Amino acid sequence: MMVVLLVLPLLGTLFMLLWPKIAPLLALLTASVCSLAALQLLFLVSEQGNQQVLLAGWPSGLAISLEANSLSSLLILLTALLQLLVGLYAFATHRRDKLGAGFWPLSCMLQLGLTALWLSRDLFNLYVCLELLGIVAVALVSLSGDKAIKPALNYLLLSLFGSLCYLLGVAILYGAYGVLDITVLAARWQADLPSSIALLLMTLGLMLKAALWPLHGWLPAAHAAAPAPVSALLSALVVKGPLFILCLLWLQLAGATQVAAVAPWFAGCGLAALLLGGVSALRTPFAKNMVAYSTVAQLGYAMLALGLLLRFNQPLFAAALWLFVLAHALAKAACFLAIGEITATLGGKRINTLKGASQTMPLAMFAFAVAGGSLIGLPPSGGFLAKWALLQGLWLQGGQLFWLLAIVLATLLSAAYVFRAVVLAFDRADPVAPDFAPRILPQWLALLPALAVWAMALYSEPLLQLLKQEGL
Amino acid sequence: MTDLSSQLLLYIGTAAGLFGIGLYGFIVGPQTLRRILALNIIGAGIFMLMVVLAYRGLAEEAALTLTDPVLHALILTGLVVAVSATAFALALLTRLNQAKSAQCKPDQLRHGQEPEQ
Amino acid sequence: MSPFWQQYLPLSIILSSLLPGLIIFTLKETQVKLRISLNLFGVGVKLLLVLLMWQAVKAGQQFYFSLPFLPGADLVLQGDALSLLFVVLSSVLWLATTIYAIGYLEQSPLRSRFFGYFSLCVSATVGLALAGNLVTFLLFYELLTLATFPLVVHRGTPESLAAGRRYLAYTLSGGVILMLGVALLHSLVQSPLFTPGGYVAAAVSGNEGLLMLAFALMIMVLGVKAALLPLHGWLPQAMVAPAPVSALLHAVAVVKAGAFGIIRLVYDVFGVESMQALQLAQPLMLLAAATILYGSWRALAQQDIKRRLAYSTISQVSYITLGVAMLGPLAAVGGLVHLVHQGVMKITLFFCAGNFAETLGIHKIRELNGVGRRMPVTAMAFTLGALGMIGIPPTAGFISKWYLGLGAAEVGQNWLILVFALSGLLNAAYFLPVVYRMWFLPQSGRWPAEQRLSNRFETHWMLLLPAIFTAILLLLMGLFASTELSPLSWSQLIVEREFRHD
Amino acid sequence: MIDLSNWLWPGAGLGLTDAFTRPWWCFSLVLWLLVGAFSLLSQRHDARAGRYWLFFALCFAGNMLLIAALDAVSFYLGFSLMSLAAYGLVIHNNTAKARRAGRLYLQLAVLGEILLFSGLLLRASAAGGQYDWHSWQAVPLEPLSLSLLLLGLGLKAGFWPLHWWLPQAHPVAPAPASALLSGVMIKAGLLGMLMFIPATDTLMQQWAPLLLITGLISAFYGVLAGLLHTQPKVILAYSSVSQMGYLLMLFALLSLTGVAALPVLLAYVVHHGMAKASLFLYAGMAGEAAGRIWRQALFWLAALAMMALPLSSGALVKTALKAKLTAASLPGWLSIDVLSSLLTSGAVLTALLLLHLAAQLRAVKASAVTKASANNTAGRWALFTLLVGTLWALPWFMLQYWQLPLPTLSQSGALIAPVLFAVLLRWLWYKLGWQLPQHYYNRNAPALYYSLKLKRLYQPVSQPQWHWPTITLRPLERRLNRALNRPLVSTTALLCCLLFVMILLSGV
Repeated sequence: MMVVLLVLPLLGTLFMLLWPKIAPLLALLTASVCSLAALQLLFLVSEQGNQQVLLAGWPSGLAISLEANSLSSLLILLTALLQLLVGLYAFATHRRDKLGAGFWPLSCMLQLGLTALWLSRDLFNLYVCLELLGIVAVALVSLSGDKAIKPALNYLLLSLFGSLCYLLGVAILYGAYGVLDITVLAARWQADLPSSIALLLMTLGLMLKAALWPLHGWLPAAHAAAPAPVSALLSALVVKGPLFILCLLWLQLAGATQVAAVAPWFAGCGLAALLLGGVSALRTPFAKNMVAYSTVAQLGYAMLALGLLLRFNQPLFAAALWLFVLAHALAKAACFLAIGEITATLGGKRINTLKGASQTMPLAMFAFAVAGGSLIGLPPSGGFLAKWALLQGLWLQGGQLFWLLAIVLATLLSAAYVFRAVVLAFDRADPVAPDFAPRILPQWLALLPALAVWAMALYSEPLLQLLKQEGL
Repeated sequence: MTDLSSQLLLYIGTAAGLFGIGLYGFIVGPQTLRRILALNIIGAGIFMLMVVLAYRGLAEEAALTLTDPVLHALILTGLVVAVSATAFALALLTRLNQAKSAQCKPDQLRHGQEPEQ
Repeated sequence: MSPFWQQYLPLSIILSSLLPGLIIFTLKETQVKLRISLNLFGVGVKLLLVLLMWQAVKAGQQFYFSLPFLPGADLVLQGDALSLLFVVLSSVLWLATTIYAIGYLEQSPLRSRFFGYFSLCVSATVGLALAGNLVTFLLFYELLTLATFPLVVHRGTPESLAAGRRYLAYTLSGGVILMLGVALLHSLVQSPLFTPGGYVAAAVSGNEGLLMLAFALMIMVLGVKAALLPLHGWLPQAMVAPAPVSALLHAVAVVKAGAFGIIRLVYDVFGVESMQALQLAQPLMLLAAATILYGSWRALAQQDIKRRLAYSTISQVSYITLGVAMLGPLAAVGGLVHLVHQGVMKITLFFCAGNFAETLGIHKIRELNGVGRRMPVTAMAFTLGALGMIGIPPTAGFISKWYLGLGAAEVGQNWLILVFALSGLLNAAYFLPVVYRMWFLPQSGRWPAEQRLSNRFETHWMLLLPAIFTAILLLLMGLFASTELSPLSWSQLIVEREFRHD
Repeated sequence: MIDLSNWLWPGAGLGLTDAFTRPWWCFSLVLWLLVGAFSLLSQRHDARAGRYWLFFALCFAGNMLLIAALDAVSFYLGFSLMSLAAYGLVIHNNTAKARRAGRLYLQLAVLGEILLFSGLLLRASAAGGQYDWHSWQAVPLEPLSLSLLLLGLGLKAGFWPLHWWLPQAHPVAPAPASALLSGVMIKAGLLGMLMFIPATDTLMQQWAPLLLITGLISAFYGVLAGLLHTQPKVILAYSSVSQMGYLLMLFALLSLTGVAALPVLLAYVVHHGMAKASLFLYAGMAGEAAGRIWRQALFWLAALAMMALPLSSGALVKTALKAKLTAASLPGWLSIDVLSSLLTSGAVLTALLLLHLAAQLRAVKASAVTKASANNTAGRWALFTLLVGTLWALPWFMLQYWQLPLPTLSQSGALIAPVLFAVLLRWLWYKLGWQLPQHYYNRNAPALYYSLKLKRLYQPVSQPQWHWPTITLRPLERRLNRALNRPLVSTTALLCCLLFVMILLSGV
């Protein structure tokens, strides 16, 4: 199953390159088949426990090993579904938005990279996946034409730099332990200086790639410059990849002293991301930048949850972390698609373009608002679940009033930037007239993930259980 | 960690030096091309380190003469990745310059004085 | 009644307004008849279901419906006597407001959206009423915020947008803090069903500080919606919304949701004993008393009719809080019955204010001179509402004030009677001059913007009818307070059940 | 008795089960009907007749309800209905003066109601949730509830020092309305006291002497203030203040004599109601009485009854009052002798006030203009005659039903003497041309001034309000943005290195 999931996008890409005419069809087909496969994998994992595959029959240690637990199968499913959705959106709008033909194979490659990343448990494989992901992402960003090159280039440089940092860390670790498989490495782990340095280097590289505060500078420009479907993919999925590796490293490898030393840093960075990202999102005059800054802010939650998890070792925080990831992926996809659709139709990049959007494009605006609700953490959305888990954890830990207040403040900030847009949309005095008749299908496609993230809440209990015991 | 021979130490030092130079170049910039090159230097440093470690990696279990094939494989993969990334970066840079020249700023181009971001 | 019915009745009560609301969203502006009939159909079904439930609850049955949600806190809808009080209030007033809104918004744009959100708003209110535990309550609380926001900014003018921003700033901050509080309480005692007598009693010893913190957090939030003193700022500004919205906001949906939440929190979460043990009632009482006086005082200087009514709401809703905070059965009766009475009275006043604005273009109090001759029925309804607010018999307001006063004397807080007296004076001071203007002063000049909405009546019959209906209702509730149908008897039933647990 | 507690508000009940509510009800009904009939004629040409009748009917209903009320809430309902509707009667003429007076009236009425409400609440609570006022009789009073009740009801009853609205409101209302206000409605305050303040209560017995003194002061104050006015209806209003003072004394005596004074009180109420109503009606028609001896004679009949001429109802009640006073168990510091001599001088003053009134009424004639038809006029005078006739038939009822003592000859002499003395005084005054300086007369009551002040207080144009301070962070933000945003790659990479060093140093 896992192999299928990897091979299918690869084949898809190949065929797309061969027959560019039917590329969209192939992309959709690949994504839908992958979705089904991912679903099956999820069932398989939930029934039979973790699955492991060693590629090409090599023994463990040499072979590229793939391992699927319930979290990674969930993430794979999410990836595939979002690919499908975004593919549909791109298909619906590709004529209008002049999306280059390169989008289809690249998005397929993206899926490949992500799926491989969720499945890998080997430091170097992860490096390759990361690098693949980074390059594909940059290529996708550069699709939207000349104005995107500069941000794309910045993204690429920093991404490469991050990869190299990571690679250096891998090299040092390998030098010290001679193994790359994380589980084996964890068993031999000694919390000495070289491993600390290596860990730190990898961490920083990953933080750079995941745009975690304060290394987030490239993200807003890049995500804002990309075409709407690309931004959706980038924000929803790509930044989660490095985050996933980061969690792997710190939850499985790091020793107690290392964890204790780094936890406050993570939590602090998360908090700063939440607050400063929120403020930036609130103040930026451009619509897509707002959503991009919101990504920076929301990643802060994950970071905060990770920091708290490392600090207190409370399974609720693990659940919160992954719930944030899942909910944010869905919500952000919806946000970007909705905002992209609105700005395309109403013709403008500024947030003021949204004026009167509640009349001209009610569905898209509704999608944005609903997704925004999840970003804020309004019940009964996925964001609420995550926040609930976080709050529960903090209250159960006791005496964490500072963090609680900070979370409240961050939530308020997110509410402020979401509703800044929503309130503008209700402006009836001075609405922006659409350039052409709004189309319904893309708006519905934007609404789907938003509804999905609210529906997540109804499956909260199994989700929470699953993610709590997972904790990587 | 067993004792390190001075030779290995020299290699590691060189690798670190390369890394440092690359890092310095990357940070200071300001031209993109210089940054791309700096990244390549960093990469070279890391690969060098890996080559050295391939000798050292199995130091505890086997003789120094045996090298670790896994690391070599890794280096190869890394090189491929690095090369393709560099190529891609250069391609992007070219496109950027084309876009800029289309916007008729030939003077700046000639001197390579592109302001950051 | 089969158990199946019992299980799904609460859900279907919510759905009876939610589904029409969702369908209405998709309708075109021109499909007026379909929209109206859908709306009225929803209202009718809801009233019918509520009636069914009312009879069953009176007979002592319990309704329970749950969906799995958070661990330890399912989504629970529960129909007990207290929730039914609020459900009946909101359904009946929804009927009135729907008719009013149809008349009010005739010929205005974006009606489908308006009625869609309107129905959502009522669904959220009813959901709030039926919520069986704190988490469910939190959920509907937030939904209510979201559903009312588009109504507040419906006009889409800069003022209404500013009001909407302010409203959101208050209520969303509140929502977040409520979440914090609920999470805290959940971490201490989980979130079981609301039970008469509360469920925190077992956890009181050892957790005093945290429980007090939880209470303070939640009261702070509910206080935003119930417009308790430092948190009332959004309410006067939110009156820029169309009249039916203000009516709904002030009488049923938002403000009452806060008050209802306070009732739930005090009686069914903390319970009287824990409240006493933690000494939480006294500060709440002081706060409510201060709000009563402050709201009335501020109302004096307002020259805009709806603004004055808004400040009056601030004052009046705190009667409910005060009644609850006194922790005595009689005071509880007063508070509960005021929940209904204030709703009916305030909605009457807002209907009338809307009528004046819509028919004659009157927004300021000084423009009301002699309006009693031009629109006698509306002016009469307004007068009745105003008298009720002052607490003059035989209107409904008197009954609630009487019970509140008795309650105050019962728990030995005689100074509260002074508060009531003072507030009564202030109420008279800001309502009677209005009444005086309407009836005793001659018309001065032309009306600001007169429209002939009807040939036979003083204004459109759809605007007139709800006002008459609620005005009569408030008289009947005051006059026939002892009958079985009256809110008073129902409140006594609730209090009996709430205070009987021990 | 009608039990409505399952229908209307809790505890609701109506009925005339008491020794004093029944005659009270009958007397009020008679007076209302008579005056109602009178106003049918007098308001015939009124442009605002509809309004008049609306408020008239509401007042009527309220008054009857409050008398028949068996529970506090019903009483309060009737009381507030009557009080508020009477506002419509007060400002009926719609002049600026009427509106001013109406404002004062309404302010005090609302205040009174709220006080009464609080008092009733406390009583109801003390009685353990019983609203039936009969069951309150055994519940001991507290100082707070007693003073609330006294103030709330006293504001309606209008004795000194709670009399402010009377001299303002009575003159401006139409004559029949003033007649009812003074004749019946202000008695509602007294009725409330009878109902809700048990006479035998210990606290009340302690306070009774104080009330007695208050009543006495009120009796004197009313007359003296009335003498300083020249408008007939103002004089009558002050006379009411004075007479309410006597009634208050009687109420106090009720406690001091152990309810033995109740018949006297009732008789006094009826007597004063009839007499004052007649005088007010006459004051409204004074212009038409010019030159008609019998019309003036009717006035004198009513006035003489007020002056307590022997054989009149006034004589009966005054005598009985004095008798009760002597029989009362007064505290040591109240000397009976002083009191009875004060009563006598009070009688002189009352007579003097009525003579003053007569003189002022004579002055009205010239200015009065009447437009009514002959039939109307005749009808009104017939009704007036009937009223005065009833007034003079009262002594028989009093003797019959309440067994008031018939004044002895010496008592009759004691009754006539003050009247004669007053006539003499008045005549001397008139002859000698004593006159106070002009500005002593018809002074504006300070009450109106305070009423205006109060209005300004509760209808402010603006209020102090606290605003959030506005902070502009925009320049700071701009500077920050400029500093942070470029150059991106260098900054990020540098931050990366910095973070590395810092985390490493923090002890990983």
